[in-house]
Amino acid sequence: MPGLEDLYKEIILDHYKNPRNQGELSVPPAIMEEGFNPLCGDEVKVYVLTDGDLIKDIRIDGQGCSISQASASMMAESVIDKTLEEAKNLIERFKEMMSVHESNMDSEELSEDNDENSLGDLQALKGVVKYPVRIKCATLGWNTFDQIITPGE
Amino acid sequence: MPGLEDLYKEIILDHYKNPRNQGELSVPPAIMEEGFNPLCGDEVKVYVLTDGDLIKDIRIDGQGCSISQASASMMAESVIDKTLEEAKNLIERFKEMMSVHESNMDSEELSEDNDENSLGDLQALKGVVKYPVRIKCATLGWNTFDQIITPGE
Amino acid sequence: MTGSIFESEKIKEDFPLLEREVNGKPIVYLDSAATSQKPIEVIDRMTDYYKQINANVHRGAYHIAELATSEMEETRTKVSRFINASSEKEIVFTKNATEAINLVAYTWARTQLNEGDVILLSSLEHHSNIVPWQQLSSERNIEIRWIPITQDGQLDLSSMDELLADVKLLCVSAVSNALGTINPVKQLTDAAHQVGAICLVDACQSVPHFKTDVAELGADFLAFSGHKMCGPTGVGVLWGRLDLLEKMPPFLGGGEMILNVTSDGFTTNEVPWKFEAGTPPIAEIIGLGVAVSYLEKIGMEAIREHEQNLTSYALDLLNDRFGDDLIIHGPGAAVERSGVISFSYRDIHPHDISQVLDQYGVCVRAGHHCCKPLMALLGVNATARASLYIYNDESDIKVLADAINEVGKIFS
Amino acid sequence: MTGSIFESEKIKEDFPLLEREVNGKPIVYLDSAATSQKPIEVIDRMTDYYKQINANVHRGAYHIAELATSEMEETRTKVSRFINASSEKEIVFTKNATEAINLVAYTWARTQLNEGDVILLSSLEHHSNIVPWQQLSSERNIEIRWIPITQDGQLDLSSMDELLADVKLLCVSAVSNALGTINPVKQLTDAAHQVGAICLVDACQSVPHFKTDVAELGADFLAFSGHKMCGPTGVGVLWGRLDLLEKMPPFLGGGEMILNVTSDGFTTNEVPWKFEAGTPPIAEIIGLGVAVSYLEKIGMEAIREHEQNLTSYALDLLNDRFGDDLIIHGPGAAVERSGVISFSYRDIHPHDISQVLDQYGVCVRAGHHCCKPLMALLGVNATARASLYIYNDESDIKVLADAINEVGKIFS
Ligand SMILES: Cc1ncc(COP(=O)(O)O)c(C=O)c1O
Ligand SMILES: Cc1ncc(COP(=O)(O)O)c(C=O)c1O
Repeated sequence: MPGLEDLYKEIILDHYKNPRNQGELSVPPAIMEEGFNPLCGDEVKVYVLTDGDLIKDIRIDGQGCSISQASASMMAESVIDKTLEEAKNLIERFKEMMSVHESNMDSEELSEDNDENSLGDLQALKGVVKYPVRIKCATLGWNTFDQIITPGE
Repeated sequence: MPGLEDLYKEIILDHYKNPRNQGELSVPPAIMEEGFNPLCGDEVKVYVLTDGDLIKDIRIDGQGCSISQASASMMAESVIDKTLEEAKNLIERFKEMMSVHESNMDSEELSEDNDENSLGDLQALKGVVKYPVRIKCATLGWNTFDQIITPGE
Repeated sequence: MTGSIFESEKIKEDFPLLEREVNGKPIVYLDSAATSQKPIEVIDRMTDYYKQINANVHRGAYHIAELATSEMEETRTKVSRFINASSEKEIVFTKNATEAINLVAYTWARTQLNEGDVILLSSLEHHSNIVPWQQLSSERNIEIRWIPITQDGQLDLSSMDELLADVKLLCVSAVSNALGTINPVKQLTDAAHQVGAICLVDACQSVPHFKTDVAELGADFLAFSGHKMCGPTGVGVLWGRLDLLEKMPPFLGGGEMILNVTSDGFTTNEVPWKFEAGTPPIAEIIGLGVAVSYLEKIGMEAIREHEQNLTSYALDLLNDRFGDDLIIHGPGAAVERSGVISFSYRDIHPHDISQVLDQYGVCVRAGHHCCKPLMALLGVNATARASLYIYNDESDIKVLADAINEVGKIFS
Repeated sequence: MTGSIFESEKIKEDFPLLEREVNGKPIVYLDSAATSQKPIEVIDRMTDYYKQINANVHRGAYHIAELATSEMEETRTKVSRFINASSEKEIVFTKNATEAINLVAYTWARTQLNEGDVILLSSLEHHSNIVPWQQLSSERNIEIRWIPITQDGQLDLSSMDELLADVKLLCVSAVSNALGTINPVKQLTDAAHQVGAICLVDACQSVPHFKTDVAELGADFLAFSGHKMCGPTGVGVLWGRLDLLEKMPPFLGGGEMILNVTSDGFTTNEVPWKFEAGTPPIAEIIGLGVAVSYLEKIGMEAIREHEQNLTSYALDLLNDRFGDDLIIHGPGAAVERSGVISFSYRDIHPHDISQVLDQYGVCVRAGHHCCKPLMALLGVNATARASLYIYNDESDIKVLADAINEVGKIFS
């Protein structure tokens, strides 16, 4: 698999094969949003159950490629039991990582940075920016989740 | 005027400067048709007064370039006092001359042919086929006239 | 076998892009159903156009404007002969096939179809031959009805009689871009004409690969794109029966399409210019003309024979090598299909398949191929699609198969 | 004078077509208002596109498709910066300016305008900014009102207050293609906004020649063509305010412009792709991007300065040499006009003028310049038009003048 190591990391393949928080929640009380990737036909449904400011539960349903599935699974794992504020912050940092900056594209070394803003496991998805078409896969679940917790946008 | 001798022949310039059969006829009894050249904005009005099968009078009005004016003027001169049948025949032969045949385009020598189908003075317009854009100028009056004597087409 | 009638090695040399490498591997381009590569003579002619005769057409009385105009208009004649139209006036140049279909929807259909009328579509249609009709349908309350498909992705004509009731327009692709199915167009247009319907044929996937005769197809309108037939991007063709085109109102308004304009209104130019508002894609039309000559030089029958042989080879190879792991959608036999091979491999997502294939220089498409309703019927979200053209040969298929094998290893 | 700030001799060398001869004479291309010539880097980039990265965009996960997609999308960003748009999402690629204007007519106008509303047009408009509104007007019984012009071809704003009553849409060109008049766009859009109207600016003749800032112009929509600004044929641009674009229904239906399609209907993609149905003019968009960079490299201010100087030189030379025999239509001073010089010479028909000029290698346009209503106001049927661009210099004007002199001899 020469050249694809940055994309198909161990942890991504693991989330793809064993997706966390898969399934549905009953609506209401949960909120559901559907997302489409018009480029490849992928669909994702995100269910979110909040308790006040807290994300009590999140479930992911739908079909997609390894990147979109793994990214959504990793997202679910990262935001459950977090506050809405914390989740929004995470979305922002994730999207930042996924945006095609010169710096992102150029850095041969896609090193995990260790400051307080670290995205933890999510850093594994950083390799996706090298494949611009796949960015939409990686962000599909996130954008859909964002629509739920930042409504009216 | 190197190269333009075939286009701006003496007789054409003469008809342009002294157009024959210019003016209008009262409608009815005459019939009038208007023609446009969408490419250059030229407009021509052709008035025809028939008596049975005979073209008793024809008048040309409108604005146009030397080629369209001269061609219409020469047409008027050629069809007045002719039968509709004869006029239709002339239209056909004129259009034939104006169509871009390989043979027309290639013949360096644009000689007047002297058989019974000779178009007489109209042969002078043969040089126009070398300038495809101007063909529409040369045929504008003819097509408008044709619409009058071949109605419902 | 295919080598004998067809010098594909020599043809490959006509296409500069096929000399490049991708990820250190020679490129194996298998996405011609999306867009074809371009032979050098098409590229060169457009370059020459810009270097020698670039000028706006139709209105210039100077030399290079005359050259540009006549070369553009000669292409119209060439295209009309290529599809056996009865006159070059029946050839309308558009920006792509999508605009060609929309033109019919906005002009012919919006003046002819009303509430209660039915538009019959095949279930194999591309979005470009679906969405324009859905737009009209929701404006006018016109029913859209679908010709169903069989298990193997062919049109199911068993209940055509019921399907045809109140149909005023039939829209069908000659060949499916998603499955490669060759549709029985003539049979469909005959049936549709019997109930007085008009027939629009989406020929995007047939004109580049098969000899096309609009009369034989029984089409009333036919649409296709230049970029899938060795021509440049930015140009498409609508062919329409002259009497229909003449009665249709204009579509886009502007320069070129008028005979006269006053402050009170306008009169339209003659067909086909009536439908060509604004500066046309001049270089692109001229490039398309060269593409048509290129295809004619090889011969459409020879092209079809080559593609059918190669498809047959590919179907056999993939089936033999991957067995039940690999499902090829659509008809089973090469004779029933074009060189489009749409497949699923295990439960690996097509996007991942295509990503790994790219690592081996192999270009295939992954997705719904702009046929979401068809994908829904097939019960898949997406497929991977390899599509062949004149410049492909057996070695390309072997590289594809080897690369698919590598995909399996990663996602085991 | 013009030489000092601007190396027109060097610029000329960038344009291969300007090296050719016509009728044994070096070409003098003075028809850039119809279409501009193309610098070698634009031509080469398109050739390279076809040789290196040609692939359909947006849907391919393979390498060359990614390259094609990102180069196309980078052009969107480049164009948006070039006209100071607030986001690249405001840039819709069309086939030409005419389609861009029609897009607004079919979507924004057909959902927003109704019987009794008024569309205000300037009397200087090109057919492409007239006919789409006449089509709508006759469908909906919408009044079209005209801003009159003064003797010297400038807009007469003396009765704007009355003209603006009930106006919902103002359509005005930034620069007239027939006379070169620079219109007071900002003043017009301010007045129109005061009565709540939306403003569409036809920038075909300004974007190639002047620094353009959509915010400064106060435009809500702006349309222009690639082929007049050193770019290829087959691509145009609609810029629109994001909030307007987002509310507009789609225009052409098909691939690319959808988010989802089922047998029951479709949902549209995001702006701007919502308006880009079918395969886009990929090579052409990329070529346009190179053209934008080329113009930026020279600098739009420098371009304007050069053209204004050259226009001034030309006006003086022609007036001096031909006196009352030659009438130049439009504003008197170069500062009030672009490099478009529309003239009448004695009573010689423009077609004949242009034909004879061609004999001397000089390319000018003869006709109504797609402005028949304006010609009617000027009381002429047609004019001869010489139009300048970056590659023209004083020697071109001298050849023009000498050739006009020859015209006089033939038709004396
Ligand atoms: C002012 C103006 N508007 C509109 C157009 C139409 O542009 P296009 O033919 O590229 O659509 C032109 C050019 O012909 C023009 O000069
Ligand atoms: C069957 C079919 N119809 C229509 C289209 C649309 O063609 P274009 O994108 O060139 O408008 C395509 C290609 O994408 C196609 O394959």
